[in-house]
Amino acid sequence: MTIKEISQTIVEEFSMFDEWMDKYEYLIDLGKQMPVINEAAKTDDTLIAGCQSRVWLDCEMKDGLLYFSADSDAIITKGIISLLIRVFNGQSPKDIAVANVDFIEKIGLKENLSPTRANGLLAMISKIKTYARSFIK
Amino acid sequence: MTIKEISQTIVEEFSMFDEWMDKYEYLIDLGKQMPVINEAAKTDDTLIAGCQSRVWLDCEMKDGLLYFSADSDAIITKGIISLLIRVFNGQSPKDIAVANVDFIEKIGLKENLSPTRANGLLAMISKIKTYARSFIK
Amino acid sequence: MDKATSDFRKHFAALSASVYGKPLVYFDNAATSQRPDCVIELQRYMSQEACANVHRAVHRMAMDATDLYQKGREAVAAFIGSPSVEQIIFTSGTTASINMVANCFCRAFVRKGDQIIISEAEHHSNLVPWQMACLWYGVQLKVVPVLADGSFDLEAYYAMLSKDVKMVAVTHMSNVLGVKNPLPEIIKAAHSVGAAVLVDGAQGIVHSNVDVSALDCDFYAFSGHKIYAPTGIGVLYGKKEWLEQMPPYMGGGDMVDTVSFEKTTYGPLPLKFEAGTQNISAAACFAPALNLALEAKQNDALQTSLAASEKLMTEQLDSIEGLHCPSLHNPLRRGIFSFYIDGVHPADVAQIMDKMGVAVRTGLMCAEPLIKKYTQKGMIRASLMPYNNAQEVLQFIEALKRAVKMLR
Amino acid sequence: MDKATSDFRKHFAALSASVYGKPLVYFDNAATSQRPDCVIELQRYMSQEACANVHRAVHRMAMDATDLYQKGREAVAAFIGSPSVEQIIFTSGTTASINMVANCFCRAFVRKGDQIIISEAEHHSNLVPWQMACLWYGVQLKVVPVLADGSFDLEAYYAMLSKDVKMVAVTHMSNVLGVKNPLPEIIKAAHSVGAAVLVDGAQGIVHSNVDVSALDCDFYAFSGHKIYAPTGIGVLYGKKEWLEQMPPYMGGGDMVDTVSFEKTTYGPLPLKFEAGTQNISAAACFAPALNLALEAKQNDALQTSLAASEKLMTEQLDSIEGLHCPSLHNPLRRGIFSFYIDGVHPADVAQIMDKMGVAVRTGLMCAEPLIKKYTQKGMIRASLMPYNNAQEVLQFIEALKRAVKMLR
Ligand SMILES: Cc1ncc(COP(=O)(O)O)c(C=O)c1O
Ligand SMILES: Cc1ncc(COP(=O)(O)O)c(C=O)c1O
Repeated sequence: MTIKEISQTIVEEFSMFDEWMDKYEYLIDLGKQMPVINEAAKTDDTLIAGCQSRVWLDCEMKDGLLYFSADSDAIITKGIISLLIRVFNGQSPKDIAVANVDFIEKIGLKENLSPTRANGLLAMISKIKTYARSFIK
Repeated sequence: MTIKEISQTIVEEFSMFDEWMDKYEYLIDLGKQMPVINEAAKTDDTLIAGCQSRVWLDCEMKDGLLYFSADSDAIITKGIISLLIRVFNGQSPKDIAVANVDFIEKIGLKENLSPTRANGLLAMISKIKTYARSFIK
Repeated sequence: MDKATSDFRKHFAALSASVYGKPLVYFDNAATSQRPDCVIELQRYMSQEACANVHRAVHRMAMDATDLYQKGREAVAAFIGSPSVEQIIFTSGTTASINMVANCFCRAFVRKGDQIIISEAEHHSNLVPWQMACLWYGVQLKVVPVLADGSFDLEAYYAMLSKDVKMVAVTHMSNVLGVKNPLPEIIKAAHSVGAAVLVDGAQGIVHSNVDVSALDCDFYAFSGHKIYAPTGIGVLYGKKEWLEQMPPYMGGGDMVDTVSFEKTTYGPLPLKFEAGTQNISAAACFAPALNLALEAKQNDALQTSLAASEKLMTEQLDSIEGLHCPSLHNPLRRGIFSFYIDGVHPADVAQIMDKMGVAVRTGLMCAEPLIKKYTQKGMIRASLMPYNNAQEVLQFIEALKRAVKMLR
Repeated sequence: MDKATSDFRKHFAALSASVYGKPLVYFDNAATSQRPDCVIELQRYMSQEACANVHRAVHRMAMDATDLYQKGREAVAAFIGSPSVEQIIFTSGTTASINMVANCFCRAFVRKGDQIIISEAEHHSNLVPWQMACLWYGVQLKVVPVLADGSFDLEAYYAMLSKDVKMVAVTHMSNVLGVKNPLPEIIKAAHSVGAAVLVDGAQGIVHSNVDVSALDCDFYAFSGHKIYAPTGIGVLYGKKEWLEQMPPYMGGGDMVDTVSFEKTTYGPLPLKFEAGTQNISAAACFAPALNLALEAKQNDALQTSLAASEKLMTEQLDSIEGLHCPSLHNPLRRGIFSFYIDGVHPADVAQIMDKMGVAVRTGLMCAEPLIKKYTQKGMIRASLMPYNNAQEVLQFIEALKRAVKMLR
C-alpha cells in the first residue's frame, strides 16, 4: 500500500471513535504493542530533541526501502510513533521525503503538530524525512 | 487674610470662567504681570528639578513672615506660581508648612498635581513647604 | 460549593469555560493565574481610552495613562509594605528582576573570590542568572540542599555563611514543592555576615502575606501574571541603599537626567532602572489585581474553603498507590502539589487529563536540579488558587485515577 | 473626509473620542500609536479564553496560547522579511532589544580600543546603551553629525569608518526629525570594514517598508506599541551568525537546554534570548497589528490621503511666522514634524492645545543632544499615522495658531 492508502486506512479506523478516551485507549494499546528498538540503538544520534518525553527513532534500508524502529518512555508518544512507522515502513526514501502527513490532523491529533509543542511530533516527522533524504543523496 | 481666605477668593475668581481658554488667558496674564526674581537669584539652589519648563523659586523672611519670588521660562507655569505666591506671601512659616493647597484642585488644575506630572506643580509646592520648614527649625 | 468561593469565582469569566465538553479545572496556576474581569477591563481601558505614553506629555490621554500607571505602582508598594513608592521598580517579570540584580548588584558590590548562595529548590530564573554572574565576576556559587520533604536545610546554610558571601538568593516558595522557606532566619543570618538577600517571590507573593519591611530582605522579585495581572510585567523591590548605589541595568529613554555625548547622568529611583517605554497598561493592572488578591487574603471564609480543598487534595493524593509527592505532608507547603507515579509517564497522564478538562503541568518545571533529585522523568504539578474548590479537586482526582488506570 | 481614511479609522474606537468637549486629534503617534479593535479583542481573548503559560504544558488553554504566540512571531518574521522565524526574538521593547545587543554583541565581539559609531540623531535608547557598553568594554563612541535639515552626514560617516569600528548603531528614522537615513549606503560601507549594523527601527517600522534581508542589516529593533500592538513587547531581529555566537542576555526559565549546578547549556534560537515568561498576550497581538499595518501600506487610496494630509501640514506650518521645523522640507521626512516657535515655550503651547482636543508631545523627546543642537527649550512634535486626516491637520493648525496668539 502507498503512504496515502495507509494514511487513509488509519483515518478510517480512527473515525470509529467519537470519544477522546477511546482514541487514547487505542493509542496506548498501539504503544504497548510496538516492537521496540534495541537498547544499543538508543544513542544520541537516534534521540529526538525537543520532546517532553524521550524519543528514539532509528532507520535502516533494505532493498531500497526504509524500515523504522523507535521507542519512547511515554506510551502515548509511542502510540503515535507506531502510527508513523506503520505509514512509512517499507516505503521508498523518495516517497517518504515528499509525503504529506496530514492524517495526523485528520485523526484529531493536529494539536500535537505545532512547532512549539512539547511532545515533538513535528520533530519526529522531520527526523523521518531527514533519514529519507539522507538515503536519496 | 489667611491662606484659606485667599485660596477661597481665588476659587471664586476662577468660578467665573466656564471656558478652559478663559482660564488660560487669565493664567497667562498673571504670568506676564508677575514681578520676576532677579537674575542673580536664578541659581541651582532656587531651580526646581522635574519640571518640563525651568522654574526658579526664592524665599526670604521679613518680620517673621515669608515672601517669595519666582520665574519660569513657561508663561502658564508662571501664572500658576503667581497664584501660589499670592496665597503664601506674607504668611508665617508655620501656617505655610501645614497649609492645605486644595485650591489648585478646585480651580480645575488638579490634573497638574500628579507626582509624575511633567510641569512639576507638586515640586513647587514641596519647595515652598521646604522653605517654610527650614525657617521653623 | 460554598458561597465564598462561588462568589469569588464570579470575578473570573474563564473559570466557567468548558474544554472538550467537560468543565474546565484549571490547576496550572503556578504557571500563570487566570485574570479577573476587572483586570481585563482596565487593560481594555488602557488600550482604548487612555492609550498614550506616560510622563513627559501634557495631553489628556497621557495624563490619564500616567495617573493609572502611578496607581499601579502605589498598589504594589502598599501590597508588599514597601517603605516608599520609588523602591518599586517595574520590570518585564521575575526573571528580569533577578537578572537585573545579578548584574547590577554584582557589578557594584561583588569581587573575584566572593561567594553567592542559592538553594537546591530554585527555579531556573533564580539559578541561571547567578551562574552567569559567577562566570562574569569570578564568583563561586554555593548551593544549600533541601531535605527529603522539601525543607530548606538551615543547618547546612548556616555552615556555608562567611564574610565571603555577598548575596543569598533564595525562593520564598518553591514552584515545585510549594514549601515556604524560613526567610526570617535566612535573612537574619545573611545580614550577620554582611550578605544581602534577594527573595524570589514569584510563588511567595501568591501564597503568603508579604511585608518586605518586616522581612528586612534586600530585594524581592515577583511577576504580575501569577497574581491576576497580565503577562509582561514584574516587580523588583529593593532597599534604597542598594538601588541608589547600583549602576543602571539598561540605558534608554526616561531613565536619564541629562544626556550628552560626553556625559550622561541618570535619573532618580525608580526611573534609573526603567529604561524605555514600560508595559504601561499591564503595570496599571496591578491596582485591580492586587486589590482582589488582598480581598481574597482577608476573606476568612474563602481561606477556610481553600484550606479544605487543599486538605481534600492531600488526602486523596495520599490514597493513590505508587504516587510520590515529596512535600505532601510538609506543614509549610501551600497551594502546590508536585508528584510522580510509579510506572506512568507524567506527559501521558497530563495529556489524558486534559481531555477530561483538567489542566496541570508536567515535566521539569524549570527546576531541573530539584526535580532530578527525586525522579528523572519529571513530575506532575497541580497548583491551586483561592478560586479553586473541592468539586474541582474531585474532578481532578477522578481524571488522575482514570489516566493512571488507562496507562498502567 | 475621504473614504479610505474614514474606513481605516473605524478600526480604532479611540479616534472618535472627544476631550474637553472637542474632537480628539491624536498627533502623539510617534510616542505610541492607538490600538485597533482587533488587537484589543485578541488581548482580551488571551487574558480570558487562552490564559495560560506557553510551551511545556499539554493542556488545551496552554496549547491555544502557544499557537497564538507562535503566530505572533510568524507575523513579525513575515512583516520584516526575516529569513527564518527563529531569528525573531521577543523583548520588552526597542530599548531592551538594543541593550541586549549592546551587552551581548560587545561581550562576544568587541575588545578594548575598538570603536562604535552612532549618529547625532539617536533616541536615548540607541545612545545610552552604547555609552554604557563603551564604559564597560573600554570602547570609543563616535558620533556622525546630522546636517541642518536633519540629513545623515554620509561623508563624515565614511571618513570615520576603519577596521576598528565593530558596530554601527543608527536609527532608521529619527523620532524628532522624521528623516529616513540612507541605510543601504550605511550598511554597505560598514560591512566593507567588517562592522555590524544595528538599526533602531522604532519609527522606521511605522513609516517604511522594512525588508531586513534586502537591507542586509545585522540587527533590527522595534517596539509593538508604536505600530498598533500593546506596550511591553518588542522585537530584535538578528542575523543567525551573530545570534548563535552571542552569549544570552538573561538567564532563566525556557532559555536553557539542560541545567545542573555544575553546567548549564542554553536552548536554541530564539529561546536562548527569551528567559522567563514572555509577554505572551502582547506578542500574539503582533499578528492582527501587523496585518493591519500591512493593509494600510498596501492601500493606495489611504497612502494618497496621508500624503495629502502631510502636504497640508507642511504648507500650514510653513506659513506660521517664527516657526522653525528643521526637517520640514527634507524630502526624506515622513510622518513626523518637530518644531519650535520664537517667543513661546513648547510646554505652554501643548497645554493650551490639549484643551482644544489636540494631543502633541513637547520637550527634549528623549533625544537631548539632537534637540539642543537646534534649541534649548525643547520642541513641539506632531506625528501622523495613516488614520489621521486633513480635517485633523486643520484643527491642529487652528489650535496651534490660537495658542501662539494667546502666549505671545
Ligand atoms: C527612534 C526611537 N528609538 C527608540 C525608541 C524607544 O522605544 P521604546 O521606548 O518602545 O523602547 C523610540 C521611542 O520612544 C524611538 O522613537
Ligand atoms: C519560583 C519561581 N521563580 C521564578 C519564576 C519565573 O517567573 P517569570 O517566568 O514570570 O519571570 C517562576 C515562575 O515560573 C517561579 O515559580
